[in-house]
Amino acid sequence: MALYQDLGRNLQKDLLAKWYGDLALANERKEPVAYLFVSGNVEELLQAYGFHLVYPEINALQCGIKKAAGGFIQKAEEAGYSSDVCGYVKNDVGIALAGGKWPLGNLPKPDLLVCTYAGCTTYMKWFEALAQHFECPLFVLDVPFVRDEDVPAADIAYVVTQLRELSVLCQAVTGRTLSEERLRELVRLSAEAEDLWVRVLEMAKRRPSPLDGFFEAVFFMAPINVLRGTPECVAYYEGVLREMEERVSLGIGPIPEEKFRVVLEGPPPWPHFRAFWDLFKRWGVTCVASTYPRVGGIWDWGMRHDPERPWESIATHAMNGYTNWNLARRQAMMRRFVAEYHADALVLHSVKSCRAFSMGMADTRELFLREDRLPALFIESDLADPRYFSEAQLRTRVDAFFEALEHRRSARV
Amino acid sequence: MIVAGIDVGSTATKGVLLHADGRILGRALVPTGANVVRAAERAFQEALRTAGIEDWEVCFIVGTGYGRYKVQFGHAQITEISCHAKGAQFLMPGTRTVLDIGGQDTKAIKVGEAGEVLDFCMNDKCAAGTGRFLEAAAGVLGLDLAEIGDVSLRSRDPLRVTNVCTVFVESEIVSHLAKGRKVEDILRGVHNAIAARSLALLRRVGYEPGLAFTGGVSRNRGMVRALEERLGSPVHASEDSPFMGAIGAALYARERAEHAAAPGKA
Amino acid sequence: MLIAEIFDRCRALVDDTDLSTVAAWKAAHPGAKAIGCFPVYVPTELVHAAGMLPVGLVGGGGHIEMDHADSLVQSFVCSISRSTLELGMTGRFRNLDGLLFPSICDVARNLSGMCSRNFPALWVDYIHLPQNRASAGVVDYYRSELARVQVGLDVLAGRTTTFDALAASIQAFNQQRAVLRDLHAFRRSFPWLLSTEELHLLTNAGSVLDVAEHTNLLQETLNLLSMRKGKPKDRIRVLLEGAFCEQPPLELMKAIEEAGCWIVEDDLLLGRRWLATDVTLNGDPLRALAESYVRQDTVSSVRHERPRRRADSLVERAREARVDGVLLCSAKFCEPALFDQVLLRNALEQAGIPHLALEFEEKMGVFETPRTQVETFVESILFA
Amino acid sequence: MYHVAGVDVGSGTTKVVIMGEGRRVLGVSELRSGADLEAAAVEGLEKACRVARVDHARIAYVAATGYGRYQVGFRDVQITEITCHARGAHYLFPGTRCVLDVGAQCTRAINVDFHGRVRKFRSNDKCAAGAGRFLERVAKALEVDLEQLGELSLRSKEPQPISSVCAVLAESEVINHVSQERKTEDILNGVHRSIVDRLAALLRQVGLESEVTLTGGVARNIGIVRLLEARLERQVNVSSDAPLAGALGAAVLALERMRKLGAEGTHLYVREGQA
Ligand SMILES: Nc1ncnc2c1ncn2[C@@H]1O[C@H](COP(=O)(O)OP(=O)(O)O)[C@@H](O)[C@H]1O
Ligand SMILES: Nc1ncnc2c1ncn2[C@@H]1O[C@H](COP(=O)(O)OP(=O)(O)O)[C@@H](O)[C@H]1O
Ligand code: SF4
Ligand code: SF4
Ligand code: SF4
Repeated sequence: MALYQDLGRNLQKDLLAKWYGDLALANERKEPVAYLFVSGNVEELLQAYGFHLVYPEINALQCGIKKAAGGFIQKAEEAGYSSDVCGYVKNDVGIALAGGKWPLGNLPKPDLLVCTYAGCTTYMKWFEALAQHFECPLFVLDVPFVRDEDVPAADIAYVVTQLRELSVLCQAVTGRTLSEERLRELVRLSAEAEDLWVRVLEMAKRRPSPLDGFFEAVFFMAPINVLRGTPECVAYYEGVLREMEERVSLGIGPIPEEKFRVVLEGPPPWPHFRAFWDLFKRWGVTCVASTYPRVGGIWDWGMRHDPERPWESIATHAMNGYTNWNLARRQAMMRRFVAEYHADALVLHSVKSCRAFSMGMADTRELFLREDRLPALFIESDLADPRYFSEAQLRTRVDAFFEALEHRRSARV
Repeated sequence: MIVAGIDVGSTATKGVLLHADGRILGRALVPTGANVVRAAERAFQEALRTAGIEDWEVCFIVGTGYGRYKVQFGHAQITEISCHAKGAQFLMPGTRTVLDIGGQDTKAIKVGEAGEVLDFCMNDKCAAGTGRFLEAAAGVLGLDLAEIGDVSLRSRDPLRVTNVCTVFVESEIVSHLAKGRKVEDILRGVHNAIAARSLALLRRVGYEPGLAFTGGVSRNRGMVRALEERLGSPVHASEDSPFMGAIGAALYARERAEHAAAPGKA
Repeated sequence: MLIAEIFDRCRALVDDTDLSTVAAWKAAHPGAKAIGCFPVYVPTELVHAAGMLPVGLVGGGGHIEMDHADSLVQSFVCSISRSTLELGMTGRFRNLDGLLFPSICDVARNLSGMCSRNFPALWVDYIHLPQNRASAGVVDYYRSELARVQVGLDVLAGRTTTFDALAASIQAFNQQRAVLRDLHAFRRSFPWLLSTEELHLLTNAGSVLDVAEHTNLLQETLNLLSMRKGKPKDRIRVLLEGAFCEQPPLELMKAIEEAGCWIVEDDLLLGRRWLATDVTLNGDPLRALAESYVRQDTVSSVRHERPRRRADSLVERAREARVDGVLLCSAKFCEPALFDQVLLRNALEQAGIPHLALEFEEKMGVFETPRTQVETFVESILFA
Repeated sequence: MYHVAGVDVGSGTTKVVIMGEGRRVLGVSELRSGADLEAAAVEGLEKACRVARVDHARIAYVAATGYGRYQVGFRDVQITEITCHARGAHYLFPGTRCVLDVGAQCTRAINVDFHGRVRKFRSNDKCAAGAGRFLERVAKALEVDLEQLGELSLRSKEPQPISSVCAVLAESEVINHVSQERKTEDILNGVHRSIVDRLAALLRQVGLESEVTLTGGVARNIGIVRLLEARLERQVNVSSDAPLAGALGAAVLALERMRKLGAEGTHLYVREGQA
């Protein structure tokens, strides 16, 4: 009997709904609100000060799924934003211009903006725009770029110094003082959730895979990115893990019959998520691993929050998001995925909005094709702007790619 | 045994009838127009007529092209990418790379010895530098699509055309005309610009000499020359090139039909 | 030298995408190396101190055919990233030994990675320019970053850079910055004696010349300029903002001036005059450099700043230069500049300064559209 | 008594307006520009003179505008089409504060002051420009007359969205809708909506103020007019002379120039070489 079926999907929705519900009331209750980014976020520190957290990226993503992005983007373009800049930003600015009214009710105004420069430089521009709009303090946490395995001690020290400074600012904004004890507890819970999350992701190493490491993982990743440090988050991943184990025992997977296993690089086109997934489902494709669920943080190879070193581990985490890694390390990561998750091909989804992801993708494609002899499919659309999605064009590309893979496979047999 | 391939493109719909022994019995090309379903039927009927064959004689039909799912009388659908590769390797053995320039997209395909697709790339979401671009250019210059290629070959001093956006090419051309540039030089510039874009795609799949040029634009001799100059190696285009998608589809139809007829297989 | 000869020489230097000037320099300095530096700001002092030639990478300037790079860079990315790759892929970096990229945007960041992979013979590094200038740790951090780069350069050069050598290099660049400041001041006062096109050629020649030689060339020009004759024309004074990284074609600058403007203030090739004041030396030159970067005043779209300050600074510069209007002129697809357009436009609006937004590409060939826009802009100011 | 001419040499059509001292329009002409822009301007002027029953030689001042303004050899001054459209719209509707000029290739939003002078403008030099040309193509693809496009689009009950920003790809979306047997009017409505979205965005960028006037050839398309009105929640001025706005504006500016020269005592009534 299936006890846990769809727990991962449904519980995640409930958690987010509750979280958004709390947010809507934050201003009224005069509780402090901070906006921050997903990539390498420092939510443990902010939670320790009792901030409600708003993630504009997640808001943009939700608008995308709910097919509300177009209107907000249009609004921002009417305010002068170029059609060539990141759609996430425009979506979010559009919401701000609409006074915070959006499909999920009302967004509270921020008391503090915390920008981690790690995800992309666009982050900086984004929060500068919001700081102007909301006239509230903006803290830019300058996160050095990660080039090698070993992050220089000076880099970590610099981030820790800034975190301490941020802490002072939080104190000023909230009028509360920090309890190191509480911070350690938050960090401990984060680490626990991180362990479980990695176990969930690694379930996809099985053949057939019980989960889709992209199309499902991008939903399952929500709590680890936005609710880390809470007992609910830990409980959630325990549940998901059980669901996956149950799927294995019942022989269920994300698709009826797994024919191809791929690694996917790039973000999903949120406004056309279903249609996009269907293009692959029709061919029996499971994405066994993908880079997008690692934008928040990369835990696959041991990086954890650490209650023994709360500040240093928060700092290390801040640097450890996918888009803050250099290209060579990212490519190495995809290589590892291909090997460890037994993938047949690499799919690269280039999106117009996000140069942080897309610039260099053609190079990655070439690397895999020429050096690794791994088939690689290159497709383009956008993660936020519904106007850049052409189903007919994408379908031709996806179909042709798997036709060829199928052909090659049957020729080999 | 006779099979058929129908290639429903964004601009033109092509139909080809193929005999089991590999002979092409009939071909047809009709504008796709607004009614895609009807275009597919018309291309099929027209091909039957040129071959003098009745429709019941055709045992397997494969639809391809962007309107492949609209070939309602077809038995299977295969993308035009697979079909162009298949057709090119069949008619021009030794082909390593295929360049298909159609009405609104351009594809570079790397092909294996059996006509299988090893890798491919298409122009991005932007329609710049496709057949439609040439149509627009011909339109502003008041020339026929069929003659612009030849006119471009007369150029001594080709222009540098920088904007390959189909929407803007018109104003760019008008401004060059206004500056007194020769029509052939402008056209040559336009052809060179498309050749450059195509080359970028070819490089993505890893270009090797042995290029089969297919799709409607392969009729354009100016384009063939511009590509040859840019690549520094010969480009193969023939009468059949514009029909390559349909030919490939027919070849797939033949495979399927033989497969189905083979003893011991359902 | 006649002034016309100087401009011809500069033009030849700027058009030389094969970097033969660099080859000549290397021939004259056996064993010495050359490092390509991507705009906007790279601490060229470090390169110079290591006995190397810092070479400014300013894209292809519209002169080169795009043959390879289009296959690696999508159409929604700025041209300079594409042309930089093209230069490398067509062997034009053969006279370079390394590349340095500043952390200015996501494109530059990933471009550095693409260059590492595609040009394995080159040493490639990406410098993290700190964005939190308010932090107490920022100078220490940036000093450590500079030291890291210095070590990389030293390994490449096979020698150790002394503090004295670095101090001397800093002096040399201080002098260059001073003349550049003088030239800009001159143009601001007498735009009819020094066009923006000419000023750009002069500045850009520094991309391939040794700093001392360039400084001399600029100084000589400055002396000659005062003897130049010309008559002011009835044109409006404008400030051009947004072209700090990819450079607009010279023809565009010309078209803008011909359409009835004097560009009297700009952020073209901003990286060359990034440090607005001289670097003050005392003791540790690495720290001095780090401190100048953190403390000096360049306001730019690729550097975090309180948004209000960036907007105010533009308005202030516009007022100081007594301009009639501002051209927000950014490279197509350049996100840092495009995002700032909104901010700057609103500020100019509030300040009542007329403004016009333009986009350019390295490789544009037809200037009708921008010209019409600028003409209208001029008409709207002159006939107001 | 003297007359002036405004000559608007567009990429598609050339328009000429002859105006008398009292800002009265005496004659107009409209013809295809073709490849030789100078010839089109000459022919247009002759035609307009004939209509106005004015002798060539009596034209005291010529202001040329439009894309081919530098090709008009007999001009006294060239002024950009943006300045002229603003002035022309103001001539037609003195209360106007916003002008939207939608031609074949170019779309521009202009914010004008009380006197019809340009305060701010934006033109779309981006992809998918050419609203007019795009409509022509769609008309052809759907086998509908250009003149009927607007009318038909207004009958739609179920608009079909067109999402692509590229005119070429939008066209294939149109075809796609057709193949799914969507009604022509619904597709057309979608097409018009996508254009109107862009127009509205452009207008908002220059500051949407009370009275909006639509000029350029696309003003003839009633579908665009109505949808724009709905989108902006206000009435939009449209005149049957809207496509002439550029030439009208040029003529008005020519008159102003004459008046100024007259005041300065410069005698210009007889043009050089024609005395
Ligand atoms: N006679 C011709 N001479 C040169 N080019 C032609 C000719 N006929 C068609 N073309 C070109 O072929 C293109 C259509 O190619 P095709 O492969 O049929 O497109 P699709 O498959 O997308 O319908 C047209 O856009 C046009 O540029
Ligand atoms: N009778 C008409 N009904 C609807 N639209 C029309 C009509 N005549 C012209 N148009 C539209 O006007 C456009 C031409 O506008 P115009 O202002 O003359 O262009 P330009 O000045 O750029 O040459 C055409 O592309 C067409 O879409
Ligand atoms: S550029 Fe990419 S990483 Fe940055 S905000 Fe936009 S979508 Fe996110
Ligand atoms: S032009 Fe802009 S986007 Fe391109 S590299 Fe420079 S700063 Fe980055
Ligand atoms: S309008 Fe031009 S540039 Fe834009 S997507 Fe279409 S073809 Fe490309």
